[in-house]
Amino acid sequence: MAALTEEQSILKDQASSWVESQLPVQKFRDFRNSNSDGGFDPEAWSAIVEMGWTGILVPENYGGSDLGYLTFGLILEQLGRQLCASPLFASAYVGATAINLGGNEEQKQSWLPKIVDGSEILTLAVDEQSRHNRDQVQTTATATDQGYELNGAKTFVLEGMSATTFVVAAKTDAGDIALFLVPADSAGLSRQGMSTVDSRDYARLTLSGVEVGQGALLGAMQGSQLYGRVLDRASAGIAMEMLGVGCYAFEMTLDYLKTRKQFGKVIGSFQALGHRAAELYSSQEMARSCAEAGVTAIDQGADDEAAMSAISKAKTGEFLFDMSNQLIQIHGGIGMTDEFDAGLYLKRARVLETTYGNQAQHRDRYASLLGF
Amino acid sequence: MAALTEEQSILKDQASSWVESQLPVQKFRDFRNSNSDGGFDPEAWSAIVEMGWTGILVPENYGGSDLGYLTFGLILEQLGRQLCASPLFASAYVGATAINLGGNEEQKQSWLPKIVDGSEILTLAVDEQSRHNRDQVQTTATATDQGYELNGAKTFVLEGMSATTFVVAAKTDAGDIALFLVPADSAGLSRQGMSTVDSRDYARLTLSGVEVGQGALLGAMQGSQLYGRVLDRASAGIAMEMLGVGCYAFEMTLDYLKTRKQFGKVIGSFQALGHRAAELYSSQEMARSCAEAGVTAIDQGADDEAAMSAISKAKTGEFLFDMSNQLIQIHGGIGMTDEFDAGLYLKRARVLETTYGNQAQHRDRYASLLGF
Amino acid sequence: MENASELDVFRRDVKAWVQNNFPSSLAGQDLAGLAGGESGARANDEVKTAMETWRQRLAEKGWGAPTWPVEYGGAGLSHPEANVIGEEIFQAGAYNPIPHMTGMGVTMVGPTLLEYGTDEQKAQHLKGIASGEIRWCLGLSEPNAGSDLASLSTKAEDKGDYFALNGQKIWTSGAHISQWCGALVRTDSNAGKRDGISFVMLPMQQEGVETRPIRLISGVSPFCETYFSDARAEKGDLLGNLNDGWSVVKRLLQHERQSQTGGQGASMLDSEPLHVKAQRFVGSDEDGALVDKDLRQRLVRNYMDATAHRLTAERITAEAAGRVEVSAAASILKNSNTRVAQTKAELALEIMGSQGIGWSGDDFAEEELGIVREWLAGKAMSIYGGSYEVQNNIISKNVLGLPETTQKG
Amino acid sequence: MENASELDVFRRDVKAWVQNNFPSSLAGQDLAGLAGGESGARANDEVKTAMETWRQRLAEKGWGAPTWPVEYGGAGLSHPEANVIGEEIFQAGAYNPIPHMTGMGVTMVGPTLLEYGTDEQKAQHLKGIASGEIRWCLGLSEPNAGSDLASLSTKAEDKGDYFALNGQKIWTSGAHISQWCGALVRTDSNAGKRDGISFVMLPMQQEGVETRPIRLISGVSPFCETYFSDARAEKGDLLGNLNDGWSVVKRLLQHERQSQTGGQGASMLDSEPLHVKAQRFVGSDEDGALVDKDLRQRLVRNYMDATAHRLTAERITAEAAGRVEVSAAASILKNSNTRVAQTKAELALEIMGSQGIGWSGDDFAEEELGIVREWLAGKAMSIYGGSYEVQNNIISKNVLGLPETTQKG
Repeated sequence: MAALTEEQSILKDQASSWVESQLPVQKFRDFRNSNSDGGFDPEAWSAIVEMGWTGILVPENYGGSDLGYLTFGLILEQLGRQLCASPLFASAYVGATAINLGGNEEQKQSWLPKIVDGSEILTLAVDEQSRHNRDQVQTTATATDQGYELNGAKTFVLEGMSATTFVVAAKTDAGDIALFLVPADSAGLSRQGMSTVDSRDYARLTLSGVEVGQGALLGAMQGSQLYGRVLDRASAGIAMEMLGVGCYAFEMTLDYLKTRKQFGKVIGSFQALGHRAAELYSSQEMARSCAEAGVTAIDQGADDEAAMSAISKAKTGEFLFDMSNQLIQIHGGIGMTDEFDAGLYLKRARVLETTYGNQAQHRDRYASLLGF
Repeated sequence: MAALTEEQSILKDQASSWVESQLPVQKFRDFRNSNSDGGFDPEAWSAIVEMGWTGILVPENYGGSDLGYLTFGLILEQLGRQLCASPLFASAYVGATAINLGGNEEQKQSWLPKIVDGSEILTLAVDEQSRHNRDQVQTTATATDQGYELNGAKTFVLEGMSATTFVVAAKTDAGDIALFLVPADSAGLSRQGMSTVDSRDYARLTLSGVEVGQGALLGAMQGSQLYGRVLDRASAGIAMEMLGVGCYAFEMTLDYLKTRKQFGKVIGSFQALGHRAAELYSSQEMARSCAEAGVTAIDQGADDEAAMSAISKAKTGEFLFDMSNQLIQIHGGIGMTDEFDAGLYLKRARVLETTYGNQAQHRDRYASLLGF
Repeated sequence: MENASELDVFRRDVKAWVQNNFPSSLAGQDLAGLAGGESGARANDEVKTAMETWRQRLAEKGWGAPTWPVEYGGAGLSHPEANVIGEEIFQAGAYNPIPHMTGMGVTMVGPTLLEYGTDEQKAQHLKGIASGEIRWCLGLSEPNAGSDLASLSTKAEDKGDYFALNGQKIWTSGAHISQWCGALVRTDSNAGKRDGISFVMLPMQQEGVETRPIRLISGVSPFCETYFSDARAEKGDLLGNLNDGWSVVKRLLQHERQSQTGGQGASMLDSEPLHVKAQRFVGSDEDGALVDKDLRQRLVRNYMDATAHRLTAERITAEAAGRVEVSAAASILKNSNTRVAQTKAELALEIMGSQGIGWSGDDFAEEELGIVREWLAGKAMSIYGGSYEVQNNIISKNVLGLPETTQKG
Repeated sequence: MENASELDVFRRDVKAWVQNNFPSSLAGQDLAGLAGGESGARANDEVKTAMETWRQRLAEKGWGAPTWPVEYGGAGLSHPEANVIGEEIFQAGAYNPIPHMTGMGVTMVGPTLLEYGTDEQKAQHLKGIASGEIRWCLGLSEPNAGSDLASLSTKAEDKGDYFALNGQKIWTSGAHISQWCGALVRTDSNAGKRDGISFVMLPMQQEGVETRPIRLISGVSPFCETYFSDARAEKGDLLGNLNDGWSVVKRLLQHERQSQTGGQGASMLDSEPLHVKAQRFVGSDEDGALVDKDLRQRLVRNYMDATAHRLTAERITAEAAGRVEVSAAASILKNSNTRVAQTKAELALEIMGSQGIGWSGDDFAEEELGIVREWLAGKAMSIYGGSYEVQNNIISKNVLGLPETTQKG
């Protein structure tokens, strides 16, 4: 595993200082308090577009910078640290991945530049039941003269109320799962926001007799293979955000251990807490290695991209689960109050855990990939 | 869950003082050093017979005291504390259980008094592969004119070199698993001792064309039902021995925490170790409740006897696993030396863990019993 | 132990009484919620009336605090008998609201009053608690004190026939809806940290007391910041001796631990066993085993831990032969109860997937939302009433006899 | 980082050299065992000769200690280059016996000598280590000291041109087969606990030194009790300044941690991946998943932990850009390596069932017995070289900057 390149380090530092100065967690809190229906701050989104982060996975001839998944992951990590809400991940990471892998030249030309300039917000619509299960797709795409007719329902669609175009997983007449680009304003498509603990934007979709053209099918790669690879890459991306959430939780906790006094001493001098901090730190370092390896494997076109994605999601999940619980536990009573930020991190942690498969599902997947 | 009766408490105390004074772990060590092939001290066995422990599960009209499984368990716990080697469990617990449940009047009359007076040593011969699996019985018992002919092989037979009679699980012509009493000196039966980490008596058996009479079949209860219930009760008994091993390991550790000094303080004053001791103690108390509940459920004829047996083996297993590792860890270098007793407890712990199914297998069994 | 057959007779009587007296209109209601402050206030009148009837009937039997003497509103029963009452009420799908309605009254204040109170104090306070009419809060913790209770700085100045209290308390459970408060105050600033402390009782409805509810991560506000500005506590309301409040509060906290060792409380999490919930959300294979084996394995561990906890609580009760003694085992049980409950809540969330992250709205079943809130609220179990770490300190020192560390975390 | 393409060329050359020079008769042998003391002595002559040839060839290249200067027997290579050598030797199924043959020489004594030694000392000692000819032991721990090294009481008395050592050391690894010893001794009894300590080197083959092997739970005796009775250490063999031995040993222990952060060692456990072993012993269902799902789940966790450990070690090496710096991360890596290895051994035992509890005899395959012994020996990983708890103290204090506790466990 390689260290970050100089370019990556610089970008990471820039993202870090921008997020901390422009979008500290207080911004998210203000946004949550003013707008409990989820969503994101349009000003922050404009700034993100302006900084070119939406183009990191887009080849240069479509207006992007093509800096790769690790670089994108470093940005997600920084945004995760302050719980920044934006459609960056859904659109410019997952959406762009789907188009890059599955789009033909025409589709790339028409979608990628719009992802980069933020005029289109894409998102994957995959889950149909409350538990993520990549094999469970009941939504159908029936071939018509003009293209396809989609019928079905989706739930837990990230940025579902803000998205302009859904990348819908549906079963074709041949029984294969394929991805279809479905504009949010299509006739027959309705959406409803979900109010979740992390106060972000999620939606349920209903597709009844939604007609799309031939160009809606992402057909440059075999459907279910494309679908699987998009999900693998999405999981690796989520892992980087989870890393950021967990690392900031660790820093808050470490800071508290160094400043909070009880029985006349800072509580970090109590050996039981000092050792717990040591274990959490170790777990954080392991999570970082796995998360960075997950996105690096994509950049390198590694054979074990799928397995590394499973490890990255499972191991950051393990760290973030423990860390978010200890964040509350070590802060004690103050950690239980809504006024303090710990709860925001805990809630976000559990939503990320369930997104695109939880730890258990990724462990199972990993064993299957290794053949046991 | 009830407390011990006065009678039980007295017996437990008596067993405790007898074991600590007559059979401290040093006796086992001496025996191991003089005789690496396993086995037990015949003098100790005579004393055990004399004290009537072999009759605890035997009804009074067959020469026993019929005090029940919890009482027997309390004795096993005491013997476990000092790693006492004897065929008490194999013969007077498992063997007597098989006869009590599966024997007809004639079989009870001929076997039970001999179990009580120690002239017969019974043991269950069940495993055929290295991992316990109650459904995997390949040994066959083919009906003949005179009785049955047994063919097959068994491994990891407790007290296998000392036993005078094996209670062999074999498949009948009807495909059912049944238990057969097979004298150790039967023609066609050969046995070979296994040298194990805990220096006890285990054997592999080979049965080729072993002829036994009609009276060899334990047929008072349907074969596979009998077989299952004997195994459940055997597991609950092992759990009580495991409890004893673990509790003594805890006491050794606690004593060390109170006496060993480092950095000018007894190491038990280091908070990280104090908290670990607290966790181990809690785990010990939970294990005790589960182990006692396992044998109590048998005495009470409870509906959930099988589930309680699974819990008792799994939870004492969990405690003993952690405790035996911490026994070494907390003792540090001295714990690694053969001269000190910690290694003996660690080794015994792992053998007990694998006997009649490990934690994982009992957890699986428990879930199946509950229907999920 | 009691004679089992006598207890069986008693159980039959209790069962019959509950069947005859529990108002049918309360069946299936969120009774724990109703007995609490917030959702109780939102209930409709019919339910409120039925709840009041049910409370009165229980109070008449003395079953709000069944082990207390009859003269103080209890029923003078043994602990095994009291357990039978609890079990039968639970079995019937009913709920005993009185402990909940009195805040800290039945579980902590009452038992401590019985031990430390004068005859006048007992006569004045206990009946109102046992009947569920008077709610009590406790002013113990202070900002920046946390687990280090003894570093408190709220002062009680001797004004002749009363004390004037000044200072701030925090985590005062239900202070905004309580009638009385038991407060730990400093009565001698020159004495050692634990020496100059006293325990006083005072009415909450007075000018010198102000409460500010604290909003928690679960969205509710069961606790307050409580401010005393020349708040008045009568001299006669001093519990225990002057400057001996530390021993009173130690006992109080033992009762608290005892009350948190797990019991039968109606909760969203209990309404459907986890494995049934998992069968519903996750599905089973042809052998009837949950499809998600990793989850199944952790579910079994939680079930076994829950059984181990229950068996241990029963064993310790049986071994103590029903004596009132607050066992050293309380710390073990509090921690195991916490671990089991918090893990259970996490497992429930995991099982529900994206239905387990709902905050509000029709997209989520009421039960799903309730479990999420309970999961969040349950994080406090390892913090309040002596944190997980404090319990481990107690076990290490008091139970195992390991030397005191200079560091208590 | 080095230029990757240069490193690729280097790798190709190393690969070719190993192929041409590793004696084919050593393929498949227990090379780690052969390089060690006990089983090495039992090997047959042919194997011994081949091993000696292989050692000489490596020593000629300077690859026993590839990063040391050429003048001291090394090859003057960078750390990435040294890693390439290690990886290629491992890939070829070969084994570099030199570090093992020198006891503590290559991993600990050499690096410390390079830093603290005088030119004379370096010239005298390093070549013998780099070539694998001189085995070193370290006399650090003492009975009743354990993790508290500084409480040592072995004395070194100044006799003019030499020191006379008296006292007892324990856990002296390979003392009975070593030529030299580095010993921590008290040279000023009146100074503070850590102040009056010095580090001296002395030959083991002398009258005043006696060693008694300690039998371990795994049945082997790699450690000794070492007794000094007027043992002689020359003044010129003092490493570092007089009474400044504590800083020498601190550095020595950093090198030790570094050497225990996990690497490629041939072991019984590595010869068959755990999941393959599990397929063999436990069996798979029709989907190819292990029948025992509880085991499968824990196997996956161990695999993931092993990968996380490896990736972290690589990342830290890459981030340090190959600099010699002994990273603070060593403590994390030592603990994670320990956890992964000990869990792996427990899993192997569990998988083998009753074949995983063998001690000797034909009833068990050699590999099965080897794994059991390795499981037992591996319990020491969390004790020696700074216990698991000591590493956590170091992380807590040195890495995280938490205040020192008065209690180090």
